[in-house]
Amino acid sequence: MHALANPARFLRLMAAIRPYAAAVAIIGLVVGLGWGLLISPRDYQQGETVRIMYIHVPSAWMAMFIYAAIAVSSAVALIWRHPVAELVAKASAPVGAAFTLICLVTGSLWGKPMWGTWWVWDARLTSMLILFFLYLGYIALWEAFDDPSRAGRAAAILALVGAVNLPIIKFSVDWWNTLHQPASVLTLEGPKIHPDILWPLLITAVGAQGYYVWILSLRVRAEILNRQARILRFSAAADRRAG
Amino acid sequence: MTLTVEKLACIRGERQLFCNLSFRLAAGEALLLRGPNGSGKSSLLRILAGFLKPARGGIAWDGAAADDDTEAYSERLHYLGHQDAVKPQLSAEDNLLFWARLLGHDVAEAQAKVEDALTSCGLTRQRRLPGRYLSAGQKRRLALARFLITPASLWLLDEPTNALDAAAVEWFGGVLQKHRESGGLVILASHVPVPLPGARVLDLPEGKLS
Amino acid sequence: MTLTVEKLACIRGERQLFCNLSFRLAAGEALLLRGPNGSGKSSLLRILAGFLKPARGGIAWDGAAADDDTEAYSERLHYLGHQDAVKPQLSAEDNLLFWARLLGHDVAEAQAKVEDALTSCGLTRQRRLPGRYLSAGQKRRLALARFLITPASLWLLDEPTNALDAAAVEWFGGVLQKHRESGGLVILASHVPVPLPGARVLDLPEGKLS
Amino acid sequence: MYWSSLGDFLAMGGHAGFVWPSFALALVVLLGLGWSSRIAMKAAEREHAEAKREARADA
Amino acid sequence: MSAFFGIVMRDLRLGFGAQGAMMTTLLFFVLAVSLFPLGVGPEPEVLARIASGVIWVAALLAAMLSLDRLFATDMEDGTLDLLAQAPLPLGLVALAKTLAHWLTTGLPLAVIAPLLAVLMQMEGDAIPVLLLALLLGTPSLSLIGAIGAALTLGARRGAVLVPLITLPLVIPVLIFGVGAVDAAAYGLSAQPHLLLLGAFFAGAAALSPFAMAGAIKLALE
Amino acid sequence: MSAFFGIVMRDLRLGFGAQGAMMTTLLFFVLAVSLFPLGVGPEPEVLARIASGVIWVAALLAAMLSLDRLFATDMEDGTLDLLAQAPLPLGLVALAKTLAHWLTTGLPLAVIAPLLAVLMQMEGDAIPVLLLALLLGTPSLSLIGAIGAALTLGARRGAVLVPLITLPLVIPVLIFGVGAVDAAAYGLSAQPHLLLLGAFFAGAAALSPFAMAGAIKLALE
Ligand code: HEM
Ligand SMILES: Nc1ncnc2c1ncn2[C@@H]1O[C@H](COP(=O)(O)OP(=O)(O)OP(=O)(O)O)[C@@H](O)[C@H]1O
Ligand SMILES: Nc1ncnc2c1ncn2[C@@H]1O[C@H](COP(=O)(O)OP(=O)(O)OP(=O)(O)O)[C@@H](O)[C@H]1O
Ligand SMILES: [Mg+2]
Ligand SMILES: [Mg+2]
Repeated sequence: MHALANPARFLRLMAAIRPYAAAVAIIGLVVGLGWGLLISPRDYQQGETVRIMYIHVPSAWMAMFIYAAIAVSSAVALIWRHPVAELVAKASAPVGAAFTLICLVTGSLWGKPMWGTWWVWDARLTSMLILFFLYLGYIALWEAFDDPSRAGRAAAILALVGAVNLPIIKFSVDWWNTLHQPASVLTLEGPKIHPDILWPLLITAVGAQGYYVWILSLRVRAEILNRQARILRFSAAADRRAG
Repeated sequence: MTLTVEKLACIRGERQLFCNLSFRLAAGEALLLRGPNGSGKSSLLRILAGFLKPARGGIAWDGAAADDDTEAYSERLHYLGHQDAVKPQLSAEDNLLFWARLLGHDVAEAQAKVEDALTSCGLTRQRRLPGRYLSAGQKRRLALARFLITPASLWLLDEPTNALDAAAVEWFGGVLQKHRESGGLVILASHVPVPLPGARVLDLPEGKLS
Repeated sequence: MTLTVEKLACIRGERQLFCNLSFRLAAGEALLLRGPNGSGKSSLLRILAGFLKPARGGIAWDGAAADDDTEAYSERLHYLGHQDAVKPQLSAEDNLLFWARLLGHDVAEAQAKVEDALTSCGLTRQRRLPGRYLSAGQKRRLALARFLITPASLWLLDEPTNALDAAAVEWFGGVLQKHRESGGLVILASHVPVPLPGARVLDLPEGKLS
Repeated sequence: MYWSSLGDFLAMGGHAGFVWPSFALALVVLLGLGWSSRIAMKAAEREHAEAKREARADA
Repeated sequence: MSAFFGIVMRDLRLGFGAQGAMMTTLLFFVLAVSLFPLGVGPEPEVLARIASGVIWVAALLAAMLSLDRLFATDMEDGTLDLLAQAPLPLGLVALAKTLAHWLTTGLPLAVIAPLLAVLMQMEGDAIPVLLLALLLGTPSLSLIGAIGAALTLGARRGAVLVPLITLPLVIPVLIFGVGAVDAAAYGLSAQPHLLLLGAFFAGAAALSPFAMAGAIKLALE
Repeated sequence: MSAFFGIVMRDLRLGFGAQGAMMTTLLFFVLAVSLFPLGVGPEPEVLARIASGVIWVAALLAAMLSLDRLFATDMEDGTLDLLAQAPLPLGLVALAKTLAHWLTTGLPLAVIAPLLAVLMQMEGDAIPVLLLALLLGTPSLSLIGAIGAALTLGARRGAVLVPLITLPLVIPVLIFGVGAVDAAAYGLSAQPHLLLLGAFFAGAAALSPFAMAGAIKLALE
């Protein structure tokens, strides 16, 4: 933990991980999606539209996973006053928002042929929309302050309070009747779907995780460098004035 | 009753205002903060009041670190910043009454204390006037009158005489004198002469004590 | 360029603050308003600035009553009240730029004027700092820097040196001096000594001129 | 291989209008985010270097 | 305790006195709800069908109207500094202000809602449930909204930043609140929904003092 | 003119802060609209019936949320004193601030409304009319709300009167606005409603500079 608290060491770690993350992302996404598009069978009910699933479902998982990651690093930032954790949370938010957007739009594109409508206001869909708003609110709060250390802690409090929403999304399908189908992969009893569909799905999901780590390493580096540049600028102003 | 400040450093907006600031203040003593605009006087007062975390160093009261029991520490002090904290909608009297009640006095006690404080600061005629109609100096008097309601050992004052007229400055000098005679401590920042005889002077940003 | 004030009276909250106030100020002259808190200095300045209607009496500029053409009258003056009018979200530079544009300068001109004003008031280092991070004195300097952007004949200043440090007060004295040398008028209220040599003094609430 | 011809593949059983936009959108969003993150990092590196240079010039 | 109620009383006076916050909120609420019979047309079945949802959404939005200045004025004039120094823990200070907010918005709103429900042709049996649900639900709105208000102190605020960050968090209140009323209208038991509302309130009340105190301390730095 | 646009630009920057604050208004609007399906339930027919009302209420709300501080911050920090001294007539100063307000709330809101209308299953024919009606109606909301905001500044004791005066004044906008959209949805001509909206806007634009200037002068005494 303390090794990571040092921004320089964290930067080195990120730089070391980056090529591997990129490799996992590219291989995972290409193989997973290729398999899904080219090899896996159609669904007897849904026809070829089932291939949307290979994008839709991993992005839904990533959307929720990244929000959880933000909540955890926010907690770390608040409890241990850990500057890097705060920046990890900040850098994750756009990635999470992007995956949420992909999930919403692909779901919508899937809904038209399956349910005959682009959008219904059911619990699962709406709670995903709310997650999207949570991401945007979180990003907006970061942007609303001039002082990054203030912004960081305010946003961390918001992320923790907002984490309450995650279980609501996850279990919305069980609590309210809905058009959307209930979980069949991430269940307590284990996966309930055919391996020909399951495998490409899982490989894509791993690729998406790699993508997340890859982008995270880029964005965190940008955040840390910006923060350090700010410090340099301000202390330079102070020195000149004192001198 | 001693306040010990050790090796204090302050960073604002990621730049260091002062560092290695140390001093000790005993009962009845006063410290006058001086320094050019932006040298960190207000920031130091806010650190001492517990609003701002110092970048390094610590504050202790009678040897006990302020961080250990922030509530007990903050109950020991009165703070007045650049703003008067006078609510424009409430009358002068109601403004003070609110603070008296907040500081834990019951109704009758609060009434009496406020009465005394208003008389002392010379606002008896304006007692029913809403805060928004008070002149700048009258608002400042009201803000200072708050200090008279409950005793506190440490007074932190940021340019308290701004907008006060000569008579009010004299009154305020008497108030400070009385506070120090009863063993209170005063830390005060100002650009203009203040009635604080025998005060030690701290020059910011160097932190030179004299 | 003469300002004539005749038999002015001010009533606030149904109480008469002063009455029968008359004076004449010629080019290059300065008037210092003095008086205890609540005696009506700020109110007089607000009357002169045209915000407040006097209960009786009138103001004339070069013999023409101010009421006749309030726009022409108000274009002739700069006013600074107890508040600094510094927007916390805008940087020091953008704060000044806004006023420069509002006063009718085009972009390039405004840039140049603001540059000069910032240098003069000593805030070049803080030019990119948002207003909320400026110290009390830095805000005040910024408020005064506004006066340097466009010339105006009559300057109305309400306790301008509050929160200014010694260096800034000296700078401000120079600014006032230059303004008066170029034929400007100054009316200034203050409780503390201000660098305004040869100013006439008006004591409120009696209205005694000396 | 599941598909019998390229045309078959592109037609997606008559659902091309839904399947392909989904993949295209995902591609655009993911590539766009990666690209903008890269730009942000480069900009930060430049900014940092410049601040460092200025600080050294001052000292 | 006297300090706590001192703050509540002061805020009530400030709220009633100059800003007329209570009047604005109530008027907005009534206006928003009564717009629907105008827009949707007078058919009783349609109105009855949407009544609970409309009333709840209007309540949610009305509560947000007054929230964003909850701590800001006190911060700008220096009062918050002194409140933070008071013998009362900062979380309780914030709670007192939140209570005053609820008394000026949530409570009057809940009290007037039955009248609007009649206007909207709501089932007679459902009306007491609506009142109960609003009394249980609106405090949660005030509490969560107050967290948002505290978090945005000192922010460059787009005026709607507070609702933006808090509305997603109060949606469970909306869902359980509507659920309770609709259950009663269909002759089912509203109890489970009301219990959930109560649980949400309890959670919000337990959590928000810490969140608010943390956020305010940040803003005073 | 440059002074006028200087004020507009400054207020836009104060409102936007960082790039994101117009986004904030939009998101709030979207969020407010999506609350209704959550409360009312997902049936498309019901949603289509209430869509126009919902969108108009949300628009009114987005305008109101930001309006009450339109002049208050400038007054509290002394800026309004100086604006009143500027070479620009005070009515135009106030108009510039109102224009900035509309550009940050009314305009983006009108632009995004068609998307929401689709989500709310609104009749396709009605959607262009909705856009037009919002473009005509939201400026009136900003103008009338700004008069209210200016009056609140000067109001001494009876400040409760202010919302009482302004809210009823904007009701016609809501009624004609909803009326226009509903007419189009039922295949009738929306023109009379749109003309009324336009007339209302013209009246408000002609009247409000004087009202605002008067109210602000009062407040500066
Ligand atoms: C905009 C509309 C939609 C949204 C926001 C959405 C959202 C989600 C979310 C959040 C999950 C993750 C569930 C979990 O792991 O617990 C998910 C999974 C899934 N969605 Fe959607 N969805 C949408 C439309 C659709 C449509 C139209 C279909 C197909 C008819 C569909 C089929 C699936 C499937 C098969 C899963 C995987 C469930 C599992 O096996 O765990 N979704 N969706
Ligand atoms: N609207 C009002 N109603 C009633 N009384 C008012 C009103 N406005 C101001 N006053 C009173 O008018 C008097 C003059 O105020 P003014 O601000 O002019 O005094 P001042 O000389 O500037 O004082 P200071 O030195 O404290 O700045 C004060 O006693 C104040 O209480
Ligand atoms: N959040 C912040 N970010 C960056 N700089 C800040 C911040 N807050 C304050 N400062 C800077 O800190 C410095 C110290 O401010 P402070 O108010 O302590 O000065 P001061 O000595 O009280 O000055 P004055 O005599 O003008 O009141 C100022 O230069 C100010 O610009
Ligand atoms: Mg200071
Ligand atoms: Mg005065």
